[in-house]
Amino acid sequence: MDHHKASKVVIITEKIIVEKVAKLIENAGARGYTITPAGGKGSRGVRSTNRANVVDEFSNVKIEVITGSKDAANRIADDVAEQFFDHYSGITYLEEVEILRPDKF
Amino acid sequence: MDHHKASKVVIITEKIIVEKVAKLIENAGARGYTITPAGGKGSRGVRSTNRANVVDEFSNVKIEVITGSKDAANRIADDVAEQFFDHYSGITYLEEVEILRPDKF
Amino acid sequence: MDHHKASKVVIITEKIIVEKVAKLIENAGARGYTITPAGGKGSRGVRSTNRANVVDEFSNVKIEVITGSKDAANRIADDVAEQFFDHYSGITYLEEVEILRPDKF
Amino acid sequence: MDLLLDFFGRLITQFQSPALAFLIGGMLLAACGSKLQIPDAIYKFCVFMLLMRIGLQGGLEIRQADLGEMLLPAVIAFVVGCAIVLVGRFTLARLPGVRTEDGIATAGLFGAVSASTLAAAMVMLEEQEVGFEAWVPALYPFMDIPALILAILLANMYFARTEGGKRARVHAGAIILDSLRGSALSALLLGLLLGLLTNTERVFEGFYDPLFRGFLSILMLTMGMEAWTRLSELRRVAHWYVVYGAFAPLVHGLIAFGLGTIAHYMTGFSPGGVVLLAVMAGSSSDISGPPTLRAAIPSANPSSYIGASTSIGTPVAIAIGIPLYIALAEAVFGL
Amino acid sequence: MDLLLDFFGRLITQFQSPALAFLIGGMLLAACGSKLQIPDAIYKFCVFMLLMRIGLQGGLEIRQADLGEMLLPAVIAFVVGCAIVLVGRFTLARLPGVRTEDGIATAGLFGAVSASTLAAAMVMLEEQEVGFEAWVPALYPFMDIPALILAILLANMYFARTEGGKRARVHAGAIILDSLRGSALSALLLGLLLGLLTNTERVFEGFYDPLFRGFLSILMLTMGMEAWTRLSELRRVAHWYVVYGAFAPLVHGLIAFGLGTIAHYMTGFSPGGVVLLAVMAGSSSDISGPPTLRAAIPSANPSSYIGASTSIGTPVAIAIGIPLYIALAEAVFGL
Amino acid sequence: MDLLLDFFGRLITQFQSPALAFLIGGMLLAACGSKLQIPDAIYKFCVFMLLMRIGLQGGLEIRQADLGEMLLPAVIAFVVGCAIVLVGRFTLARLPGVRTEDGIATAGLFGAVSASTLAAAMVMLEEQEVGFEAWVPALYPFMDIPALILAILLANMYFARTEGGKRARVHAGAIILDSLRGSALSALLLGLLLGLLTNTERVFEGFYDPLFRGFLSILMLTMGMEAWTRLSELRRVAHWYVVYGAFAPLVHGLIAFGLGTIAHYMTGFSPGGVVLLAVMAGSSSDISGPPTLRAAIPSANPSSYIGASTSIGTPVAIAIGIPLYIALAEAVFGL
Ligand SMILES: Nc1ncnc2c1ncn2[C@@H]1O[C@H](COP(=O)(O)O)[C@@H](O)[C@H]1O
Ligand SMILES: Nc1ncnc2c1ncn2[C@@H]1O[C@H](COP(=O)(O)O)[C@@H](O)[C@H]1O
Ligand SMILES: Nc1ncnc2c1ncn2[C@@H]1O[C@H](COP(=O)(O)O)[C@@H](O)[C@H]1O
Ligand code: NA
Ligand code: NA
Ligand code: NA
Repeated sequence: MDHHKASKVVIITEKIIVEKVAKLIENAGARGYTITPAGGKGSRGVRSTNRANVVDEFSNVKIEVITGSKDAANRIADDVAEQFFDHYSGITYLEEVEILRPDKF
Repeated sequence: MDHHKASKVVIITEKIIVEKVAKLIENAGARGYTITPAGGKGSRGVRSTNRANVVDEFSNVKIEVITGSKDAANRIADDVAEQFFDHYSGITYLEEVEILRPDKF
Repeated sequence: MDHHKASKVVIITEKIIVEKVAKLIENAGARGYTITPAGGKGSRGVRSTNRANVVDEFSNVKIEVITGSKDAANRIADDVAEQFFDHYSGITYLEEVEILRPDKF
Repeated sequence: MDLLLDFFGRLITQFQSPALAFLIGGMLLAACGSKLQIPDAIYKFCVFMLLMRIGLQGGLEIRQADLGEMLLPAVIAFVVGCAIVLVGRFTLARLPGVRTEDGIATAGLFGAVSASTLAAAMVMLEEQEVGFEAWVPALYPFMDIPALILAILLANMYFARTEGGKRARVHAGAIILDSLRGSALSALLLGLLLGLLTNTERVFEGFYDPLFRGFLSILMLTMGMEAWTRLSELRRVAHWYVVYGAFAPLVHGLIAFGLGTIAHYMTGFSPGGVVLLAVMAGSSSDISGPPTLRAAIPSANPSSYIGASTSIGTPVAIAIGIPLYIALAEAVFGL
Repeated sequence: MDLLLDFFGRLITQFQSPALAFLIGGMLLAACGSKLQIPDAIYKFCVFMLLMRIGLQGGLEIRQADLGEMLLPAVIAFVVGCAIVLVGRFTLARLPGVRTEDGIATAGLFGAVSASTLAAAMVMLEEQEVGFEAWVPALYPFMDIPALILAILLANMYFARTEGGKRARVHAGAIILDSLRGSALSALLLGLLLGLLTNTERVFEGFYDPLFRGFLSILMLTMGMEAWTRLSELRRVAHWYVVYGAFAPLVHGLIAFGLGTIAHYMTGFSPGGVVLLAVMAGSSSDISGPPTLRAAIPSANPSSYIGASTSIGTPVAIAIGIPLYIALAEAVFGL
Repeated sequence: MDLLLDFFGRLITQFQSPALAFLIGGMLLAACGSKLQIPDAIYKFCVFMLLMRIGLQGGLEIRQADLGEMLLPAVIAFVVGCAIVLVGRFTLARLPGVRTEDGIATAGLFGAVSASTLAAAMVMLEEQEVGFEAWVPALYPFMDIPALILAILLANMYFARTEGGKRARVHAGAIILDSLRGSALSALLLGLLLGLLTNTERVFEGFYDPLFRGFLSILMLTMGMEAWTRLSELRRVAHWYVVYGAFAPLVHGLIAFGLGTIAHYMTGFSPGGVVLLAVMAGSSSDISGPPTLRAAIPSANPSSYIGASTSIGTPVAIAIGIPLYIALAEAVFGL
């Protein structure tokens, strides 16, 4: 099969805003996303994944979006950072990937 | 240490076929793989990771394979897509990585 | 927003040494890291993520570190491999990523 | 007329049973958008508790049972399981808009048995103090496994015909093994074995039995939430699945009730046993059936069969089927 | 003098209550660096069990209750919830070093109600055989929801003034719905409904009720561990949060106790009811409050309000507040 | 001869105990390839319930106990723990094909104590109505911690000699703290403390005690599945581990039984206490031992010591050891 360049946006942020971020991603035209549970440490302290969090909503998720359009990828990364990262902790970055079926992304 | 180029194949698909995919990966000659729980949304609807799924087998996993051979990586991606993605939901993509111990992969 | 090159170090290893690895990462000057639960298979056998492990401490984690300094990234990868991978199972690799806010990493 | 009134009176009392109440409560919660979630580990634990309890009880009581009596009901269970699949194959699977393999998989799922539905029926019978033979829950695999195998066989026959190619062999042995190894059947069978062979009375009486009702209520709640949540999947498939999901459980249940009644008059099969046989027939598999079918008929669309079963079939089988058969039994056998 | 001695005597007996013991035990474990962890699924299950039990009991008993009596206490609950937020807005939120929005969010959390604290108080009243009206737990939302809404409203008024911009509208309806859909309130309300309308006595008496104390003990342990673990977050915020966390619960509780006592003399509100009203006022929301505030006042720093509540407010509300109100009730109403 | 027959009669009765039955059932399930899984959260919860129950019971009963009596058995526990490690060091660790550090780690694990095995033995003694002193479970750390420390010490002495380098200091204090902080010991000790100091009778009698057997049965099932699943790891290590895993538990248990019997005649140590001492000696640590050893002797191969313990040692210690010591006690002390 032929392989094609595409972009991956990764967003690591608080679980509590996952639905809002998902909406933002869909509005940017991406066709899908993948969510993984995550914990970690950043400028705002340690978060854990499987301790009994009395306030469990605050643990992290990692959201990955593959998209064929570098523009859409940039827009998602920029928008997420602008809209959410003043008040919620989180980071975002981009990677280059190779995909098989360009029509799918 | 010296660093060497290698390929990473990522497969995001349904948990139910994880053993078959693992076998395919091993047959392609890869020396290992890593599995992470995942949920997500694609062309075939939303899947969740930690709701009480009465049919839990259908949640997703993310499988990553590092291999020193670009050929093996391509073959894994192609074969998985061909053999499984007609009937099971899933995506696959490739990335370039740098490894330390080329003999290990 | 402007985008900048940065490095991502990925470490997949046993959960039992996660705290030591985290300390090593912080000492290398990285500003944060993200941890994901993982299972997998490598040269030392299969590990599972959510079986009732009587010895659960031995399941895997995937640790990702984004850092603006390629040097720090190399150092983390080398040090982890040297200090831990004789006695604990694990792999490490590097990727290139693009970040938005270089001051954060 | 009087009989009918009496029947409806009994039917209505059944509706206040806690098992139904929690099932409907779960649907209500999901419908209102509640964020309450039962963790997956707890759901799995509830299923384990129920199956272990059913198994242990069967095992403990089977010691005194005359297993010869089990023969006719086991044959009926087998026949009903196969009949359900065949009927589905030649009705549902032939309807316009229904892909044949989807229809066959759906029929297979409705032929197979739900352990949770069975547990709910056992609690309701105990509440009404309607007895049944100790070995009745052990009829489960006699209906469940043949239904799944037959569905997979029919799907392969269909593929062989349409694709003209060589017919893929169905490994019945492999499917039987796979079913027995599934978490539902293996917990049930282990319970039977332990109850039969070891001194498990105290742990049964002090733990599995008293906690049974409670865990069932949580399980019903979860199933109710799941039923509502998955309703949306049905929107993407043909309307016939909704019709099938609504009527098939009751038709299947009544067929089994009829055959069970014959066994009652022939060999003294208990009224409670007849009800449980009908419940098994009316139920559709929720734990091990779906993955088995998914693996064996990968081209069938899971949204169709899981939607029809989880969102329509199971609520109907529990909320209408169980009360119906109990009320019928009371009317027919004069309990 | 004698009265005072008597009062302290009673107070000290309360401290040996298992709920407190497990709470303090949890803090001790965390303080000693123990690696013991209660899995999240078990924590969620404990919360579910408690709320379902409280709801079911309320529902079962409310059948015979005279709901007219509920009016005055409900009004008091509403007034107290709002008063707590207003007081916090004009004291804590104006202190030097306290960001106004953080102070408002903290006041909102302390005005809202903790189901776990309520459950602990119910167990302790039962141990002392102090009765209360069946509908008292149903006062929960009358205090909880207004407090959260008022805090969000005040925060938006503050932003409108300072940022000069147009005032963001507060969608009270959306917040009410969001609260009712939260896992805590929806489990409680479902329990109430099921208890009221269906035959859930047996599952209540055989499962939810007997296991209540046990699951509460595990919940208290978890909350104790959490309280200690989060203490470190307080280091990063103003000291005033520690002061507020230590005193506000008791002040709030005593205000509610006072108003409840008036209701006692006016309409015969039970002493146990007065205690529970005080406990609700003194508690701060631990399950649904934090995410609601986080979503509605995103600029408020969660370390401040969650730290103040989880690490200081809740331990004080449980370990000092509950024994205090019970001892007070014994002294005042001569139990 | 008669005595021997009598002894085997008693031994056989023990085998029907539910704890053993579930252990063997778990192995059977895994051997048959069953897909049944006990979620990790449930496994952790079972462990917590058992340890809390053992601790609370000890704490509640210790109030009346004469702790002076505990001295001799505690010394024996200490001596046995160290002796097991020393014997392992100079037998197993010297065998051909066994890496010295692997052998030492294995000896350390077998010297340490398994709380689950202890719990199983307590249930079986209660079934037989064999009494023991309330403080017996508190002997656990007196055997467990010295064994782990000594093993780590011996490993470091070995490294110092072979690598010629400077001897790494063993921080005994750090290891003791680490052991006490482990989830097993800290739950046990917290339970002891709560039982001793607070009014936990009701929650003990209404929750932890009655559910004890049930959760133990689930724990045994899980351990059985784990034992079978890990058998494959043993294939990669020397056969000597299988031999050690099969015989060491019984040898260790019998040594402790002997010393316990001496204490019985000297200070009246109860027969049940002697059995539990033997069980502790025969057991190998499953919860906190492995991570402690892994961290402190990182070059030791975990497949060897965990394989030997989980797959062979623990099943032998439970399924053969416990019945053996009870039957022995009945024969020796004429129960
Ligand atoms: N340098 C980094 N590398 C990898 N992950 C990071 C890094 N910095 C932050 N994170 C992740 O992003 C989350 C939020 O970061 P922050 O907003 O800085 O608290 C953290 O909990 C980590 O999971
Ligand atoms: N564009 C995308 N970016 C990231 N993950 C995706 C994307 N599309 C699909 N996925 C993941 O792949 C799974 C299967 O996709 P699908 O087969 O399209 O339903 C989804 O559940 C997602 O986890
Ligand atoms: N080639 C590979 N690709 C991806 N992950 C790997 C690979 N090899 C090893 N791993 C991961 O690293 C862990 C430790 O590997 P090992 O030390 O080889 O046993 C495994 O459990 C896998 O999760
Ligand atoms: Na059926
Ligand atoms: Na309050
Ligand atoms: Na031992």
